[in-house]
Amino acid sequence: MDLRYSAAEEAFRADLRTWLAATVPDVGPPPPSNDLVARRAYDTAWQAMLFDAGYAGIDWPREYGGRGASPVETLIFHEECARAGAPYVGVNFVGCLHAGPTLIAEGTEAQQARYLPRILRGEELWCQGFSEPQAGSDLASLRTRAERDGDTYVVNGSKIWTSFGEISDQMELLVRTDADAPKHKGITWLVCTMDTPGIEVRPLVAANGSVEFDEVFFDDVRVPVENRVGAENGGWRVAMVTFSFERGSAFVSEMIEVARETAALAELARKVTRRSGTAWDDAALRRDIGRLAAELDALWALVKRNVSEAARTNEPPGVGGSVLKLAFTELNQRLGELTMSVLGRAGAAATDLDGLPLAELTERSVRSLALTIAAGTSQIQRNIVAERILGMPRG
Amino acid sequence: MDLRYSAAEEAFRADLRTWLAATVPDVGPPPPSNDLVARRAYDTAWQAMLFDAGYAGIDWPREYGGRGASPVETLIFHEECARAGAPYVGVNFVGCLHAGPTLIAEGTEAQQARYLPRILRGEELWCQGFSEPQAGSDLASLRTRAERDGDTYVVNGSKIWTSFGEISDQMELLVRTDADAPKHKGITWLVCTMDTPGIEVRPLVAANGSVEFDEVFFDDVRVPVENRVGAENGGWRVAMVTFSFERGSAFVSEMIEVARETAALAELARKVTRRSGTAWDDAALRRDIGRLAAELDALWALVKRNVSEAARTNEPPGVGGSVLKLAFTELNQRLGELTMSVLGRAGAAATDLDGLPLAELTERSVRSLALTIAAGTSQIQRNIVAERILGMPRG
Amino acid sequence: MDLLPTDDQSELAAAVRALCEARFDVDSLRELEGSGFDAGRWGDLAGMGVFAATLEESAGGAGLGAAEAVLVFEELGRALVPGPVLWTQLAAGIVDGAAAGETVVGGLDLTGGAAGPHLVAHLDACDAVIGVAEDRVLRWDADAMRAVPLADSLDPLTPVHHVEELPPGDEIGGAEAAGRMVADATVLTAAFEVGLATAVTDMASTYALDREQFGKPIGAFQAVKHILADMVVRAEVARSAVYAAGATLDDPEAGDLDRIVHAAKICADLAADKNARACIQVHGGMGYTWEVPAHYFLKRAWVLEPLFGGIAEHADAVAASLVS
Amino acid sequence: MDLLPTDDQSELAAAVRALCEARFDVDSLRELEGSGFDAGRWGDLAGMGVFAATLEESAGGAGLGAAEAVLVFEELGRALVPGPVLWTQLAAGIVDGAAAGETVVGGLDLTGGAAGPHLVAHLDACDAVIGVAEDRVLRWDADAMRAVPLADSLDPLTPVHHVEELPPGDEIGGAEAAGRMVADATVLTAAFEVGLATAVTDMASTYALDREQFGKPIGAFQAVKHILADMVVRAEVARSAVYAAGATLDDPEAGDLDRIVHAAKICADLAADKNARACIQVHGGMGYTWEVPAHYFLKRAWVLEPLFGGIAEHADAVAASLVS
Repeated sequence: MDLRYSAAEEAFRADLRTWLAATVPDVGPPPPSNDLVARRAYDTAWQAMLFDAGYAGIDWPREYGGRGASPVETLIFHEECARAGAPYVGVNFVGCLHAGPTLIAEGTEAQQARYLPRILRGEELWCQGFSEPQAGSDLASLRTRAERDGDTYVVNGSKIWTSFGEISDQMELLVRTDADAPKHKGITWLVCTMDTPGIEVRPLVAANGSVEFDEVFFDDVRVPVENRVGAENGGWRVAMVTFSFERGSAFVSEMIEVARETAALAELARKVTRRSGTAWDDAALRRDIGRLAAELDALWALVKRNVSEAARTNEPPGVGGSVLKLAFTELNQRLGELTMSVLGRAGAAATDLDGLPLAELTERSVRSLALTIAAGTSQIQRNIVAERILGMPRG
Repeated sequence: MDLRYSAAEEAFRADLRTWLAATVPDVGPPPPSNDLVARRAYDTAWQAMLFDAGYAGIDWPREYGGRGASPVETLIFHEECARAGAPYVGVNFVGCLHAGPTLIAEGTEAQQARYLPRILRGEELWCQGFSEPQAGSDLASLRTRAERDGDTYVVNGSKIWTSFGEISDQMELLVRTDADAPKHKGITWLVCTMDTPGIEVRPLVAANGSVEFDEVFFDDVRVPVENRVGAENGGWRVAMVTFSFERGSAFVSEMIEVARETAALAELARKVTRRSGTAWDDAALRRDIGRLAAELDALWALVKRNVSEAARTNEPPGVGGSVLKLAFTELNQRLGELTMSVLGRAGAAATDLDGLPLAELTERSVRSLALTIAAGTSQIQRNIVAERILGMPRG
Repeated sequence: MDLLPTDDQSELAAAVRALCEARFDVDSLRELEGSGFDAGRWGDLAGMGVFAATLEESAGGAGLGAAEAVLVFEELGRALVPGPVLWTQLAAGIVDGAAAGETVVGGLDLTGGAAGPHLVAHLDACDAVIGVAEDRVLRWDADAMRAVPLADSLDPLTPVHHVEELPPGDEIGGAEAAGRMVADATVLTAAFEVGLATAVTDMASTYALDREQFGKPIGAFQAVKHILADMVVRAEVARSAVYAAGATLDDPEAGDLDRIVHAAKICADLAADKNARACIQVHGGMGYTWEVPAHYFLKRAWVLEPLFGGIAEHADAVAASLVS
Repeated sequence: MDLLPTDDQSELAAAVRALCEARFDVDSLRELEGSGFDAGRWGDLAGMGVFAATLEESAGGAGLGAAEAVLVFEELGRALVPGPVLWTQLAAGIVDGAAAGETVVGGLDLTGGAAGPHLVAHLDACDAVIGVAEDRVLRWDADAMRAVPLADSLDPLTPVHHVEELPPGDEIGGAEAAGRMVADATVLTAAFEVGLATAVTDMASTYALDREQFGKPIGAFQAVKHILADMVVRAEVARSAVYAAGATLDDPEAGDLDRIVHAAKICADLAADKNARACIQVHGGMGYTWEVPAHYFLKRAWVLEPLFGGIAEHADAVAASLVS
């Protein structure tokens, strides 16, 4: 039980820090969040820089072109990148964090050769076609169907919550190939190229005004059988491999960002004037901010425990991920609430004013609402924790 | 929509207040809470005084010996009694608030004549035999059985959470008379005299050290058939009448007590010394206490709405009672938490010290834990609100 | 003592609700994004007597009380009616033409010292602006504010202008008028929030009955059921306090006015914010889309919470009252 | 970097757990009501090396670190071990005989200014008392305290004496020793609370699987499931902070010691109180009986929360660190 990094880990960190210090200042500011084309260019350029420096696919095995970093090195990587203000994985997250690892675990050699290098170099952008309008928390009830026609699957139906669908090249797509089987048993995992005829992508505007999410409609879309990953009707298991891939480093970048935002909120509170002094003179508000910062420190320790577990077992931390997600997403929403409390009446403006970054702060508070919903609602996460850690019956 | 009382209501209040002012000072302090015999004597003496002054059975119909007060007068009655520091209904609560009203609604004339006057005069004490070790939230799954043998029922089984069972004369008892019927359909409501042979009462010590609750064991206890209230196997409906009797005035005495305790906590906080000054100098704690007091004012308004509804319809306020119970019991627990926060390290003592009433305050904090459990847990209350107000499926 | 609406009051509320359902349904709210104001609908509100409700009959008003105004604002909140409705109602009898809705009056909350940027909502639609502090009421012509329109507002239905330096303004009321206006404004804001909290409870409840997952409506799951039950509790508690505050404004001797005003705003702030958040959560992913209007309600709740003091300020005031 | 116990550390924790299960099972706790101390069991703890754990080997201790002490105290908390264990452990190497458990040492938390009544727990069992403030460590003979035993204590396993006027005492340590002792005491208290929070989670979870209502185990109901899940989250978050605090005490350069100590106490205070409350709620009526030991855990949590600063004091300190 110790927090000291090994000499090798410290060397890894030092090299990375040197490279980041030399590289990040030239990257420039990120484009506006709703300019998806510019975002793709920006994030892809960063991905290519990572690739050239040997940091792409940080925790992918070396034989698949990755860095092969240990869980601890992966933690260090995310930590240092976030501290240096480097671009986040951004639009490449599905390829780097979901589709790529799935192909490594379940793809054929041909599929791996076809897709993995382009993900690593940022050449191809991936999106995810899992959720459907009627299949959210109950993902396995998905209805988008694929019928075999010779050496292709013919896909009909629709998907929702596809991030960056408009600018993606490939989609990891779950379809129903056996309507008569029990719902988890008739699902197949396909790679679907987004320029295939019959695909229509419609952006969904989110509550914060962003257009990152799409609905995707499939009308007789023909996907070659060779694009299937895993067995026909074996897609549920393949999808679950994807979900459990991260070995403890999930949320690391976000946590460092939240720590920075919390410190910034304290500084902001000293600038927001109130009747007598500033918002920071409100002892109760100050205490709430202090407590949030402390709980964030505790979650950072939980990340280190999860990473330590992954390092020992070389397995994902299991439901430790659900525990972290529950705690961190709610903390992140509380930060949004505290932000609005600090702003007071100024929060009605979403345009910067009097030195207050109101556009960013109000958008942040709205954005935090999605966190307890996306990737498994807090209600679903609590079921998982109670059932898988404590063994409560599913019923 | 107005808060002003009518002239008649004000006259009722003035008379009552005059009587309370003349009467309460002579009542003397209540006995120690674990001296049940003394408590019975004390509460019974008060009940007899109410009876002599015409206030017993405040909202019972006049034809059954009650005062026949309106819902608003009943509210005034509870309010004035609490403000005057009069004894609470205490050990007589089952008779006055549950068994009596049930007999009025469902008893025969002979039963009414036998039991009601003695309840009103405080001559007979009632207890409740509803819950069982295996039938708590799921009350209808009760197993204590009664078999017909000529003109008696022979009762076997056990009950739990019987308040004041040790000192009671009569019990309102739910038994299963048809084991084959669906669970709500085989239940019968009996009056069981507590000195019947075969009854054993064992006190249960509560977490606050009190001994008000008992387990009651029945071994071939013979209850005359004439003691049945309502039809055989019709007891569930009879029991539900009892549960819905209060016409909006539930919790009134407790709320006035909590308001007094909240104000006292603020004063206490000014006496508890901290590093620099007193606990009241802690702005966050102060705000929490202020907010609790405000929420209590809002709940007082909810009581008035519930009473107004009862006055218009002459019906109980339905699920308004569940809404109030949910909000008030949680508020009451929060007061317990705030009390411990104000006390700080002094809270480890349960003996008065340095002018701090630690025995009472720490006991109060422990006692508040029962509130979200007794008479329907908060979980059950939330089901009721969602199902009966919003129409959610029982699921 | 009767804390339920009378038949007349219920009829008034029903009439306002009918108007809102006809003229401020969700799709028409979408049309008002970025402006929040439509002259035709404003005229409908005026025609219903919303602005003149509490003005004395001798001055051309309906002579109704705060109890009625509370019910009207609860309905306006339920429909999330945008525009400077509150300020114009407060200005009736003070600013010419406000009662009839001919003069559109915006406002500035100057209570609590009002440090920080001065923001005026809907200024483009306004003819006049009033400002209220604890001790006085001020008035400006709208074009005298020299305000800068902001590109974006938190609530898409509540555009704001920034007044960099507040011009002097005419003092049109002293401490007494200001005190009453602040109390009215606080309670009517709370009433609006109660309507909002109720609307999102209804919206979430309807969705929970309709949306199926795992083979049954999500409202059959206790996790959802309990979220909904807590929404009901918050809305009903706040409604009770707001009704009592309305009745006490009309009859201050019937209760402790300051305390019940604090209680009303605290509970309504809480209900509006928490219920709108819960509504989004119950809707799952759809709740986070622009298309489902839950976010409008939450954003409005956030705009209203700090007005005339939020939970913190009112709780502090109650705390002070406990030991005085 | 490895924030899990090593094999040696796990073995140590398992040995302490085995001792606790054998000697401090729930029924034996009942026997200790009102005193909380039993010389035989105290000897067992001493025999296990609990008090000498972190004392240097040269001084006759086991030379273990805070990381190990944290695991030991987590196990003691899980079993709700009563008695002045913490103070005697802190006194090892400072008060003769403490490390061997031969001198039983009680204590006084004098941090935070320590206004209000001075209470010493288990004084009847103690030979000596130490007191720690931010800047010094004091020592008294137990019988020099001139303390009054109180008839009742909140926690039936933690009897208290009241010291009306604190006698002068010997200064046995300055600011440096005091600072380290306060940090140790804070983290070990938090570790004890984590054990406590975990024990009640296990207790509630066992009951939820066993107790049936409406034809199934209550743990099948989402309302119960989600209470339990939140208990797991609070316990795991607190445990993580406490492990990190232990590791940082052993290697202060590996992190921000002050910050992680604050985090550990805040999260452990929260987990102990909320989880013990939740345990009672999950047990329903039985949870409120004396017979079911849930209340012992909650009462101990309430006794521990204010020691060495509670949530409020630590959160205030973190807030101050954000802007310094």
